[in-house]
Parts: sequence; structure tokens; C-alpha cells
Amino acid sequence: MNRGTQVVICRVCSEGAGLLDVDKLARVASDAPGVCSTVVVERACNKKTVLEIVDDAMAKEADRLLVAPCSKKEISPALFQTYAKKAKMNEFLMEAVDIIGEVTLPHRDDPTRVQPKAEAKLRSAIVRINMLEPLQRTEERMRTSNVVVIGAGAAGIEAASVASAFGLHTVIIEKSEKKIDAPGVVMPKSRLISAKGHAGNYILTIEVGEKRETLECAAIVVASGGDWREAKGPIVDELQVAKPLHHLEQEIGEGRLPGGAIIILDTPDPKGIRTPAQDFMWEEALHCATHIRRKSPTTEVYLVFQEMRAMGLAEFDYKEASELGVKFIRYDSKKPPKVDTKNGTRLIVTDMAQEETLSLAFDTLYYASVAPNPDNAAIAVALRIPISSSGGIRRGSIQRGPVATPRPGIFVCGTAKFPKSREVARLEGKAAGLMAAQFAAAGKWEFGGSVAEVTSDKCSACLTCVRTCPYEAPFIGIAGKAEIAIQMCQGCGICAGICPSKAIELHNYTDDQLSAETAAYLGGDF
Amino acid sequence: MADAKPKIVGFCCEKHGTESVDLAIRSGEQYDASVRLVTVPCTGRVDGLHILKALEDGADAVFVLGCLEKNCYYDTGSIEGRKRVEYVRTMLSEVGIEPERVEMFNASSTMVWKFPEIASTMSQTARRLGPIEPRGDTK
Amino acid sequence: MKTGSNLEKVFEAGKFAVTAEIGPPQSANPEPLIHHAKMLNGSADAFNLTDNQTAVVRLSSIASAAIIMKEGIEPVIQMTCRDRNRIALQSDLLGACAIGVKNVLCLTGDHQIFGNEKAAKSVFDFDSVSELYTFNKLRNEGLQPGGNVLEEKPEVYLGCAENPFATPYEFRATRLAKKVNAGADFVQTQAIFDMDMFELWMDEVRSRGLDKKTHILAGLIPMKTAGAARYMKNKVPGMIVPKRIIDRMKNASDAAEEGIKLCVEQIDTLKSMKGVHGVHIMAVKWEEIVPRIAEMAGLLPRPSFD
Amino acid sequence: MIVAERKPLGEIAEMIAPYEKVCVIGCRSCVAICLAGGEKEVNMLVSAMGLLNRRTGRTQNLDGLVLERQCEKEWVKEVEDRILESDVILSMSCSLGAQTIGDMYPEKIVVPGLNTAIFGVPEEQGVWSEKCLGCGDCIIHTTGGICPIARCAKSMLNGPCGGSSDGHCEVNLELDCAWYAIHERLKLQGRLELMDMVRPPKEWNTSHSGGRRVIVREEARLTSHQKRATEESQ
Repeated sequence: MNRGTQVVICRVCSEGAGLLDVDKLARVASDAPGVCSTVVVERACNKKTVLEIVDDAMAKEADRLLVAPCSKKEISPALFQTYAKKAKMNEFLMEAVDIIGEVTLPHRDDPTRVQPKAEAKLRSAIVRINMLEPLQRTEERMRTSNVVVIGAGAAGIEAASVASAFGLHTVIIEKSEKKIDAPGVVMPKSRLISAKGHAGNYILTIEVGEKRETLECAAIVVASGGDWREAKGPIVDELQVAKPLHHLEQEIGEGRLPGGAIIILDTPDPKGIRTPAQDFMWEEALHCATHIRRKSPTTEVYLVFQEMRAMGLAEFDYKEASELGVKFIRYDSKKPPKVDTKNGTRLIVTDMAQEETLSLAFDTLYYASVAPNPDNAAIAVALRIPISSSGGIRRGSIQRGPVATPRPGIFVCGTAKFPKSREVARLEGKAAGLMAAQFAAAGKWEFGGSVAEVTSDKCSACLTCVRTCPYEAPFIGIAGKAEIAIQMCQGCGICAGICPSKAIELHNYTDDQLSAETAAYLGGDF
Repeated sequence: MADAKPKIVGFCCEKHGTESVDLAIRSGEQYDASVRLVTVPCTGRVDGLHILKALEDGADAVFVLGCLEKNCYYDTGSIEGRKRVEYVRTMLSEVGIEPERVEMFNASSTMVWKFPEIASTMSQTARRLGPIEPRGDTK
Repeated sequence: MKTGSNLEKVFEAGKFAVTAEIGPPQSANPEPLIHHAKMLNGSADAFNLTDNQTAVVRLSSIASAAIIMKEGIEPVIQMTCRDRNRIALQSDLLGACAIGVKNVLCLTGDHQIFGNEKAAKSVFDFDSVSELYTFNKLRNEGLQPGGNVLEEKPEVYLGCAENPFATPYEFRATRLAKKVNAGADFVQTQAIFDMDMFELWMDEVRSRGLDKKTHILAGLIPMKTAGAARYMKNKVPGMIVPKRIIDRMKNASDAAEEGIKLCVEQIDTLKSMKGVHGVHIMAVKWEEIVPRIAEMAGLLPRPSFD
Repeated sequence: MIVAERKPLGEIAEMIAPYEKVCVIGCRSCVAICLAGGEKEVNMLVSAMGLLNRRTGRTQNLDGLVLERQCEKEWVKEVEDRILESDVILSMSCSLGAQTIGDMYPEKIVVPGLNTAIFGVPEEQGVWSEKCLGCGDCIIHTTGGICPIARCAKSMLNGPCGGSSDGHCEVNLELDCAWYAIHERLKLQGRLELMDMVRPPKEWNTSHSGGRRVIVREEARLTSHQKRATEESQ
């Protein structure tokens, strides 16, 4: 199986900083066990050179390749591609050891240690490559390229439009009966019940009215929005004259102006659950306040917020609002405003800046706040995606994209995550639509490679892996032992690191491989 | 006791961890050559055993560098990594070895200052504590 | 008449009974007991001698009883299930009866975690209900749980405790019913601070007719300081102290006097409460105040049956 | 299942200090599941002891291995050579495994690496709670499926006691009061009358109080005719 490693050392890059002795490095390589060929070349990325070293690899029957001294990202992809094609080398047996990045560049100030450290690094890289397994990646065809969007709010419609423009069929699941103008199919009065399958091939069960339907799709966009129903929080419940901010927007849109003094308050306590300061209403609130003062300069307008930040162009609105005499009152979330119960049209609030308790008379109070969509929990359970402590759908690492959930093929945008201004929600909808469309349009889902595998004999079926894996890849199979669904496995190795019976290994990052590589590196004395 | 050339192992995740290291290096930062980086896909892959083995194999200090906990590429991986590190530290305390030889760090790919800081912290710790060997006061 | 104990006589005579509590010393010195016995003589019908209360090691309840009996006052011994299995409980019951003890209060007992021997192995072979059940069978039929029948049955007046303020509240009267069914002749309640809540419990008790089947002594703790009130509210599980009581203690110019006043007021309320047959005053570490409270509450002199 | 907890390494180190060759034996059964004595813990312990020995400047030969079930002779027998070679056995199993080895090799010193604690239920990953004391006479059909013997700090049969505070136990306010829970469960099931009955004293002779218990299933036993020849029978 392990025939031998060819080590290719590139002189141009190695000698760049004048700190490395390339010939000595080459001797280290050729003395190392498992190395069948050591080639020092002027420039490894040169096409002609590549062909020469591939010939050498084939002649020496090398089945693995280690290139020094830069990282795989910096080496011409042609080098590895040619190997894969001509020498039929497995992609998992070709690695690069980044001596420049890890040794030469950061230790220029300590030049005597550069050479011995580079040698140790090379030795450990050789130890590692000798232990690597040739792995395979598998692909699965997507049975459909449909994109399903959950929620027909601003973000959802935008997502469907973008995916549709990409040439894909889109289906919007919307719980209300409202008429939606969006491309593809819109299913009103419907909601997600459960989901099966994995990226590229999801099978959803949808409840439409009384019936249940099955829906296959390649990718999913969650745009479930917030809870826009009207009763919000204890303050608002006490008041007849309290309305959500979108009522004010509507009134303004219809050319009406509310009479009397107005307070716009970010209710700190919607439904009794403390939520962080909500940024999504800042712009809307500013916009309404300036509009009213502009039209009716005698109307008192107070903006009572825990925090108010105007971003981008909204800065102009803020400036205008101040100039027009909108009164900004900032309060501490620990001291939320109270309605004067003896006189139901006064709001008692302590202004943080002045440390002064104010009693504001008003005629109408608009609350600028939204609670998370109560359906989020059910959506998260069905799609197996995480939910945040504030009740929104939690996105995955930013490295996966700003609208990605940790699960491949499922994206989230807009207020489903956390209250967003309409503009931001639309933009996120676009992004999610695009990412979902690109994902679905690929037509195939590739998986495997460096994934986890269970040694059944050692498994105690303790469920630790099943409970800990963020992707729900491990499951207890029919033999009563853990197994890994490789379509779900993303190769993080959390299960391998936590298994109390040491029954799980992550291919090419096994305990033995990691320990041997570490020991070899520690073996160097520098 | 101070060792001019301590041995420090850093298990570094190949997502934010490695990217923060790369960024520091490409920005010209210099750090103690005693640091030996071993790449893991995610700090959740790190087993307490890897850390203990590294110490057995001659490391004076070991650190684990992963993504920020709220922004881990593998969602909960760096939280798992921290728990493994904490457990090893408990074990070390129980056998009378300084737990500060083992540390967990988190960085995002844009925190250019973070890795040099980590290397310097660990290097100082390793130099201060020296190798794990019989102390003068042991009978 | 089951035993002819003084306490039983008071109840049978339909008088409003008074019991009080004496905490035995944490030493082998009997003097504090003798001192308290002398001082308290005549201020109550019987005196409880706690059994290693809150799991703190003290001079034993039965030995204390023997000591105060010499001073001519009647003891109620307490027997918890924490430290004794059924062999020791029965044996101690027989022993106590033999030296003339007539009243026994059956308790499960505070857990050892609260005391000064936290590493102790607890017994809990019985709980208070099974203890009552067993003692009742012993006195009525002479029948031991193991099947043996005693030749001489112990004559003993059986009491229990009940806490109207522990959860689940709706079950508390039922639990008293269980104890009455198991053989409790009288019950001393947990200290009452929330009189409204006690009244609710009494409603339940009366509706089940329990006040006709057993004698209820309402428990009271006179407080010396506001701190004591706060402590009981925050630190003693199953104790409810309303804020107004704490405020009253806090705002008083002389907290001890206020505590006495409060206790006397409570006794006045309880005297007219249907089904309450007496009070049980637990003056923890303040035993000397009992005669004054009894005096102020118009409970003196105590009836005599000689 | 049986839930155990690793002893502090300092205590373990003291127990094995006098010996040169230490055989550390884990178990893939209960103690692996409760993360106390599986292969991972065995390996980590061996490694940590190695570091301790380096710190104290001594050499000690630590051999780590894991059995399928340490409480069964057949599995133990498989590693007999390694047991016999060692000076001491550090059992990373529940006390049952440790005693099985001890009974099989009476001349060998066996030290416990774990404290065997409870018959517990994993409430969530990493949390186990005690729900049975093995009293030998299960009554949970009368208590709403909740065992008062194990879950009440005073093993009461006629609870809850006066310390039940907001449904919590007076001994540890973080724990539920078992009898409060029983009351609520029986209420839910419409069987509150079960709370009314006076439960007479429990007969503890089915528990450990009746002496060490041995459970025999006659029809499962092998007759002398069926039994294979073993070393002991020779």
C-alpha cells in the first residue's frame, strides 16, 4: 500500500530569504524512512519541471508526494492536478509543508534556529505523509434543484426572486393567507413539519391547510421573520394607545399624521422576555420621527431607546431628526421605563445622559420591537439547525458565509436570525437566495474523504458522539453500535476527540498520526 | 531552570486558528521559534491524550488554538476544545504539574495580534517553568 | 384516658393546652436542664426535649426527660428516625416508659447534613408515619412489626409534628390525616408566622374532621431580633415568614419586646381559632421567656389535676 | 447503569507508588459510558502518571488495557498474562470489576481507580443522577414511578417531610423533593389516593440489610454434568 514518498524541494522559494540550506534539507528528506525519492528543483511550479518530477515519481513508484517549502495554497494547482492525472496519485496523499510560513518568515530575527527547525518540520511532515491513507470522496446527484424558502416576508421574497433568476424552481412556504407576489410556487397556509435527508437531497413534510405534502429540494432558505403580532410586553398591554411602529409607518404612508405627542419606545421587555437592544427599528423610528416633525413641527416626538445607532446614510436622518427637535432619551436596560398608572398617558423614564427622571405626557405610544418568530423552534427542530438564546435561528461560522447555517444547503436570512431593518433583511435575502441557488445548481453533493469512522468492536454505544456532533452524523446503527452517516460528516473530529472508548477515528487525523507527527516535531532540537 | 530552547506545541485548527497565524506571519510578525505548530481540522479533534502525549514526548508547554467560540467553523468545535484543555489542566493539577503549561486560545482570522501574543505567553510560561523534571524539593 | 399524662388530662378537660421546648445541652452537664426546669415549672403543661435537634449532638432526650422529671415537670420526649432503627426505637420507647415518660413525639428527623456530624450514616429505617404506626400497634396490641407480641404494653401518649408551610401545600392536611390514622393523639405544628396560611390549612383540617380526632397545638417561635426572622425566612426550608413580620421586627425600637408582643398576639388569635387546642412555644435558646409570654397571653395558671 | 467517578490522580498515585509494574485495566461497559474508565480515561491516566513519575524522578512501568466487561471472568482471563506480570492492578472499573480480578487472582493487589457511586441515569450528556438504591423490593408502581428510597434524602415512605421547600429537597435545594414529585405525578395520573395510605414500615431484609445478596436463577445454572473442566475444579 505504502510504496514510497517523493519529496520535492523547490530551491527558488527555499533560498529566497537566504536562511535555508536546501541541500541539507534534501539530505534530511532522503534519510527519512519511507522516502523513495528526493528531488530538488529550481521551480516546482514550472510546467516542464512538473512533468519531469512526475516521471521520476512514476519511475520510483512513489504513491505519495510532499512538496516543500510553501503551503498547498501557494503551489500551482497544476502540480497536484498533473500528479493526480498522470501518476494516478490519490489527492489525499499529496501534501505541502509550509516551511516558509512557519519557519523562515517568522524567525528571520533568530536565524540560527531556522535551519534546524525547518529540518524538524520536514521530518514531521514526512512522518505524517507516510501515515496518510488514500481516501475517496464520493458524490451524490441531487434529485432536484428546487429551492424551498420558508417565509414570505421581505427577505424570503427576495431570496426566491434571486434563486428564480438563477433559473431554479422555488417554493415559498408561508403560514399566513396573505397574497404574495413572488416567482415560483407560493404555498399559503402552510408550514414545515419535518425534514429528512441531507444537503442536496432534503425531503420536507409540509402541512398545507389540512393536508400533508412531501417536498423534495436541494437547498433551503429560512426566512421565518419575527413575531409581528401586536400585543407586546407589559407596558404595552396596559395601554390602549400603544401600537406597533409599523402602524405609524402605514399611517404616514397613507398621508395621515397622528395627533398629539408621540413616543416611540423600544419595548425592552416584549412578552416579558428580556431581549438585547434591537437595531432593526432604528432607521424606521428615525424616519418616522423626522417625517412627523417635518410635517407638523408642533408635534412632540420622543424616541425612548436603550441604544440608538444610525449607520451609513441613516446618519443623515439622525442629524435631521436632531435639528428638527426630535427628543432622544436613552435609558438603562436595568431601569426600564414605566407607565404612570395613575395617569395612563405619562411615561416615567430615567434619562441616562442627564440622570434625570422624566415624566413624559403623550397621546400615542409606538413600540419599536419585535419578538422572535415563535415558529423558529419548530423550524430548527425539523431542520436540525441551532437556535440562539434569544430565540432566533443561529447562523453558522462567518467563514461559511454570513447567511449560512452550520448545515450545508440550509441558509438563513433577515429577522429569522435577529431583528433586521427591512433593507438589511432584503439584502440578506438576496445573499441567501444566491447561495442556495449556487448550492442547488451544482447538481451534486460531494462528501467523504477525511471523515470519521467507528471501530464497532470498541464502541460502547454510549451515545456521547450522537449527542455531541454538531451535524448529527453519528447514529446508533442496527448492530447497536455507533455509525457515521458520511453524507452528514464534515470532518471536524469532535466525535473522535470525545469518544470515551476510543472507538472513533478521523481519517488522516488519527490519534497515531497526530501523536507521531507531534513527536517527530518535538524530536528536533532547536 | 530556565531553558533557552523550550519546546512548545500548538495544536492549531485549520480554520480561524491557522488563518490568524498566517495573517500574523504575512504581516511580518516574529515569534519564538520554540513553538511547533501541529494542524488539526478543528480543536474539537484534539483529545486530552494528544496534549498529555506531547508533554510526555518532551513538550514543556502545549496550547490549543481555535476559532472564537461563537464563530467556530464547526459550530461547537472550539467549545469542545476548551473543555478538553480544561480537563487536562485538572489532571495535571492533580499530579502536581503546573496546569498553566496547557492553555486554550481562540482567535478570528483577522486578529493579527493574537498569535504573537499567544506565542509570547506560552514561551514565557515554558521558560519560567522549565522542563518537567525532578524538582529540587522532591525527595 | 390512654396514659394519664398531664398533657392528655389538659386536653381531655377541654382546656387550651400549652407546651414548650427545652433544648438539652451539648455536654454531659445536667445543670442547664435543671435550671430551665426550675424556671419553667408551671408555665406549660408539658415540655418537649428535643432529640439531637438539627442533627447536632446533645444530651439525649430520654436522659433529659429523666432529669427534668425529678424537678416535677412533665416531659414530651422526641424520637427521630434518623439515628435509630426499629430495634433501637422500640427499645428506647420501652425504656422511656419504664422511667415514667408518658408523651412521645414521633419525628422523621432533620437530615444529618444540617448538624455537626455531617459524615454520619443516617438510619431512616422508619419515617415519622411508620414510627407512629408501630408505636400505636405496640401500645394497643403489644404487636411489634416483626410479629412478636409484648407481654406488657407500653402506655404512651403519641404526638407528631406537621408543617403546614411545606410543599405541596394541598397535601399537608392529608399528611396530618395519615399521622392521625397511624395513631397521633396530638400534633405540634411548625412555627407559624403566616397566620392566613395557617388558617387555610386549618380549614382543610377541620373539613376532614381531624381537629376532632387529634389535638392540634399551634407552633410558635418568639423572635428576639429581626435577624432571626430573616434567617428563618431565608435559611430554614419549609418556613414561611411574611415580609410584614420581618418589617415589624426591623422597625421595632426594642426587637425582643416586639417579638414577645407578636407572639402574644398570635396566641390570642389562636385561642379563638376553631380546632386549635393549644400552643407549642419553641423559644429556641430563649427558654426563660416562656413564663412571661404565658403570663401575658393569659394562659396562667396552668390547670392542675391533683 | 452503574456510575463511577475517577479518584483524584494524587490519591491513585499514592496507592500505586510502592509498585514498579502497574497494570491499568479499564472497562468498556458502564464506566466507559459514564466517561470514567473507558479506553480514553485509561490512556490519559497512564500518560498523566508518566508525567508525574518524570516530575518525581522515578520509573514505573504502566501498562494500560481495556476489557469488554471487567466483572466477568472470561474477559479478565484473556489478559491473564499481563495481570500476572504486574505488581499491582489499578482497576479503572467499578468495584465489581476490581473485585472480580481480586477474586480470580487473590495473590494480586488490586487498587481502585474509580469511586463506584450510583445506579444512575444520564439526565443529559455529562450529568448522572441517582434513581435506585437496589433495595430488592420495588414499589414504584405505587409512587408514580418515582423511587422515594433513592430519590428522597431520608428514604421516606410517607413523605414529603416538612423540609420540602417549593418542591425542592431541604438537603440540597437544587434537587427535586422526591415526594413532591410523586405527589405531582400521581395527581397527573389521577391516582392521588395513593398518597393517602399509611405505608407501614418497609421490610429492609430484601436490601443489603438482609446480608449480602446472591441472586440465583436455577434454570439458568449449568449442572455439574454440563460444566466444563476448569482450573479451579481440578
